[in-house]
Amino acid sequence: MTWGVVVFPGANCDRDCVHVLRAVLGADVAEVWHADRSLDGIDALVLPGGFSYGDYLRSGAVAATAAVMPAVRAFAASGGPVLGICNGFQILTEARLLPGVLMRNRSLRFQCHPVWVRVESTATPFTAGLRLGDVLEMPIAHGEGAYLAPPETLDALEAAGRVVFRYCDARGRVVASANPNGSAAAIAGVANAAGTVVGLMPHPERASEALLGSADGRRLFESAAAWLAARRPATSGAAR
Amino acid sequence: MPTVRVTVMLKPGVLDAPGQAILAGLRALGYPVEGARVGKVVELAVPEALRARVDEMCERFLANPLIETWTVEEPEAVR
Amino acid sequence: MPTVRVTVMLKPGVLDAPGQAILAGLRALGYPVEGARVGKVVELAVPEALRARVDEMCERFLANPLIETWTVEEPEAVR
Amino acid sequence: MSAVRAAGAATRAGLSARDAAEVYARLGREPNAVEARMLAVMWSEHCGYKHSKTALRRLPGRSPRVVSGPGENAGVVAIGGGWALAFKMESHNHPSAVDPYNGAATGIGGIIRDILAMGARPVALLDSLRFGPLDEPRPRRLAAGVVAGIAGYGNAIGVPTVGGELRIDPCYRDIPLVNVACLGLVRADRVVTAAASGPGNVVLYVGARTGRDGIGGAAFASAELDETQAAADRASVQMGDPFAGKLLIEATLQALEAGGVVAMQDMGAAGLTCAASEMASRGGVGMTLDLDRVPLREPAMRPEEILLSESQERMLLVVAPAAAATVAAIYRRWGLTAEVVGTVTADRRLRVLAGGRVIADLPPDVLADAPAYDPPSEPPADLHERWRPPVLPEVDPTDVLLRLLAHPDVAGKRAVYQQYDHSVGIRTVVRPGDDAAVLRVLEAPPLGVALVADGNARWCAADPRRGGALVVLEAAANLACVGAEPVAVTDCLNFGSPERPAVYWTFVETIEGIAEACRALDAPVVGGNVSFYNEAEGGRAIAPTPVVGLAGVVPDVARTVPAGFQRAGDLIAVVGDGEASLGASLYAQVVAGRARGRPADPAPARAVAAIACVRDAVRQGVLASAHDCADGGLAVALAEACMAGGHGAAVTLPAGPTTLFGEGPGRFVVSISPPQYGVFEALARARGVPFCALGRVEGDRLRLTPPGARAAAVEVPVDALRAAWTSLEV
Ligand SMILES: Nc1ncnc2c1ncn2[C@@H]1O[C@H](COP(=O)(O)OP(=O)(O)O)[C@@H](O)[C@H]1O
Ligand SMILES: [Mg+2]
Repeated sequence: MTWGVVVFPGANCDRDCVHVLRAVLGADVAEVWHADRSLDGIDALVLPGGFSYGDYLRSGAVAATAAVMPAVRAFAASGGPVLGICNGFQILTEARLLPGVLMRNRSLRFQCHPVWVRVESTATPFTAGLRLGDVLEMPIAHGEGAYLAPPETLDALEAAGRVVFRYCDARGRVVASANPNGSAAAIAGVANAAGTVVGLMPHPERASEALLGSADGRRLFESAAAWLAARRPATSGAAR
Repeated sequence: MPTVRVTVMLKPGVLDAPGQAILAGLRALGYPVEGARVGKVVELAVPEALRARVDEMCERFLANPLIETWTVEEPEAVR
Repeated sequence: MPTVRVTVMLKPGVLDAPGQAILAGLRALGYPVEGARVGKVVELAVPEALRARVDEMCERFLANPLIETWTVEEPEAVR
Repeated sequence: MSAVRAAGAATRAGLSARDAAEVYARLGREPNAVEARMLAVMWSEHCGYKHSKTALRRLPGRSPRVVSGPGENAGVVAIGGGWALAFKMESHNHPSAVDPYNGAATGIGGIIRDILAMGARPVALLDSLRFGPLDEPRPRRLAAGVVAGIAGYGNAIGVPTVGGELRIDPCYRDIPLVNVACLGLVRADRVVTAAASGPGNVVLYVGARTGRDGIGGAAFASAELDETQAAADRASVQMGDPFAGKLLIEATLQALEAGGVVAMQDMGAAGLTCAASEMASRGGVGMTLDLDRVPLREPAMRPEEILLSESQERMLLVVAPAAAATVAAIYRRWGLTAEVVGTVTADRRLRVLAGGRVIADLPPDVLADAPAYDPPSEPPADLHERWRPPVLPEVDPTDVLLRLLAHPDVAGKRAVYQQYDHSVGIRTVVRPGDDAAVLRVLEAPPLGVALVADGNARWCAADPRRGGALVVLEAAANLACVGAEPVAVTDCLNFGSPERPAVYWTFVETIEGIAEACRALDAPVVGGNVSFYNEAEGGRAIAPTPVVGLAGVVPDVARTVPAGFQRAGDLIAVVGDGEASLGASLYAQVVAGRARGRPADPAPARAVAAIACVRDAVRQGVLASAHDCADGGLAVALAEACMAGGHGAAVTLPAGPTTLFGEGPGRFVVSISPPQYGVFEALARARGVPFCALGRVEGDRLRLTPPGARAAAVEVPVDALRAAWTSLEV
């Protein structure tokens, strides 16, 4: 299978994602330029973190207008797995591929430190290989990560099991002190209705090697690889 | 070229953390202000033909309708 | 309580990276806008007694006088 | 007659009468107005190092590892596996005093581009900060703005800020210090020079457009500012755009891959003038620049504005003509401008054209080589008075320990470094909060580099020579704790006016001290920066504040140890017997209100032996934890090891009046699992490094018992230590 990592100008985690997918997972990776209009040959897509286009208006707002985005939309519509990490999550909400918005952290500051999240749904490619209630340690690094959506949207997300990750403490308890940024219902990640498009604020690629303190994040990528392998014959990569 | 001014504010009810911080800051400096709300203003030089589409630009890009409202001011009102 | 609106804009000539980004975004969406400048707006609920000191608040806190200018609009003009 | 005339344009541009006469002597004519402006800026202290370049020659700059030393944009040192690190520190004190956010942000941008100019990918940042008391409004505002500016730029550009320091003293009330360092990685055989060469090669301007940024600052005499605009309307502050900075990194590294780039320099202070003249001067060539081709952000800029603008995110490249189109296309693909603005010439003249006319024509060497001054130097009159041992009141040691932990110089800096993205790049193996940061060299595993920044003005104010050496030794001790050997030193020397004999004497003494310690460590000083005139309006100067950055090599990143105690039952020892002094110590400052007395004798050879011993023990996996004794001495080091590991300790103190709180070089608190103790013992004995068993890791309290006593002199729950230590807010 081939992963695609979209390179938006100003993204700064694209190389990190490529390293993890290529060197740690041993997968094939294609860098997708923001001006490309095709995702032919890509089986799973990552929108990496960073500050796309400087993030000067609202985070992710300009990237959501990039030339590659129609292809991303089509890829998502056809059921291709898409993972938006941090700025990638912000881009997906701005592109309205995921519901809600990411607001300034409650602290009004950029925050960089490890957090724990609890797996709340396994109905996505990225969590299919995990268990409900699994606790993952990954770092956050963002200034605008407070997830917010209208109450009716939040209710609908909960009802449909589309909350994928929730901030928790090391033992998996969702307590106020474990919510780093003021996210509604401690939401750290959500999925689209099909479950194939997932966005989250913590950085799984920064927690994919034990040397860096945690390898929990790697399980998201491994899960998606296994999910794809199960979905289609091994000789995949066919154009969509 | 006419200039329009777009003002984008958070919807009432959405937590305005920057506004709260400004309020606290002003009070700390000894100004007993009662409330503060923060927004963005964007001044656009738009060709006449585009004038009618400014609202659409706000809806699609300059504001996030989920949490923000906007007002568009007429050229005459700016400067 | 009267509300005043403070608009803070970058001085002419100061690098306006946010304005450039907005311009690029609007053009990418197919709006041939010619220029964009971004600023901040702060709506303050100020007791009458404080009205005269809004300029001072801008100078000391709400704006960075090295790179920004500000205008204060009268209560009537707001909404 | 002619000398008087020469003083005209030159002095109007801001040159002193003495420099104006020197210009006349070197040119053999009076400079025109544009030339005079260019000279005035290039001969400013900031660009010209007039008062420091002679003294800086005393620093050792050589080692077999050095690929490129001082003189280039950053030092480059080989680290093995075919890779090299580029390393440099710079100050942005004055801009940060005026506009803390933008001053600090552009400091980060500037130091990153110095590293990029060597062809290296910037991979880590350090920040060393000094402010006045944080309970006062101005220092607080400055601190918050500076930290936000570093975060704002560093986080967005995607270079992690992995370490630094923050110290508070009233002497920085008006003048904060903002020193930032960057480290980059480059293939040892791909290092780029800033020496222009090859007449006929083109000069390519890349990056952001040129605006009026920085004009009105150092560059322009204010009287001549307002021809086009009211002065009040004009910003003299430089604004950074980390987005453009990020594009510049990626585009530049791609351009270097493409080939044909002969030389490169960033446009920082004095902008185009500085880049062009220094590149030409280094290469012994000339250059022709056509200002009409410079990409501008604003209309109607005057030639001297274009020449001296300090707009950010710009670089100047010398490129082989055949490669120019390819290189320019790479920058444009990244959304940046790229324009050919000139050519390299053989005749050693910098010729500037505007509107088809030559408006300046100077030898690049005259611009790039400002005169060196040898100012009067004299020790401060009260030097020996300062060295009288302090008279210290009797105090409760527990109480003092808690006060030391709460002192901003010691207190945990989480409130600061949590605002910095320190994990982007997936290289950060040891994060901020430990003794030194460790980054893996992804390109050559399991190799790593360790980084630390350190400074201590208390010691340097009391005895600059000792202080200079002690600062370097402390930084090296921090590296040893993560198993790193120092291979490159960079420094920022922050002082008052060098025109005062006592300041200049202190400056030179500090350099001697730094040099002595670097020689003992065999670590070359590969670059740095001098910041003079750190004085408030009334003429009160800051304490002499050298800050050093050390980069070290870690052969295997998996073999580092933390600073904190790891397991109950592990044995605790103090390694090294360097002199410890209460003179100029934090203890003296806290209990007596003033840090009197003389700091410890650095005795570098002895300290270096202890440092090497700990480093090797870490590398061999013998130690469970290692932490150096710095501010607050052994007591604070023990407390920090308890807090970091979440364990208590029962310790019997060695004899000696200064052991608990005295400060000195080359002392470490280590913990060792019992089976490894014999191995460590043998290792230390073989090296003749003294060590002393203190006790063991146990429980949840720190207990310190004086030698021979039954009762503990200090007994505090680790939670209470932590409560005192986590007090800092920024
Ligand atoms: N301004 C800062 N920016 C980033 N990290 C910092 C800063 N100040 C302190 N730190 C980090 O906090 C830790 C302790 O700093 P410090 O007390 O100065 O250490 P030491 O006494 O060992 O020199 C180090 O890891 C350091 O890198
Ligand atoms: Mg230390």
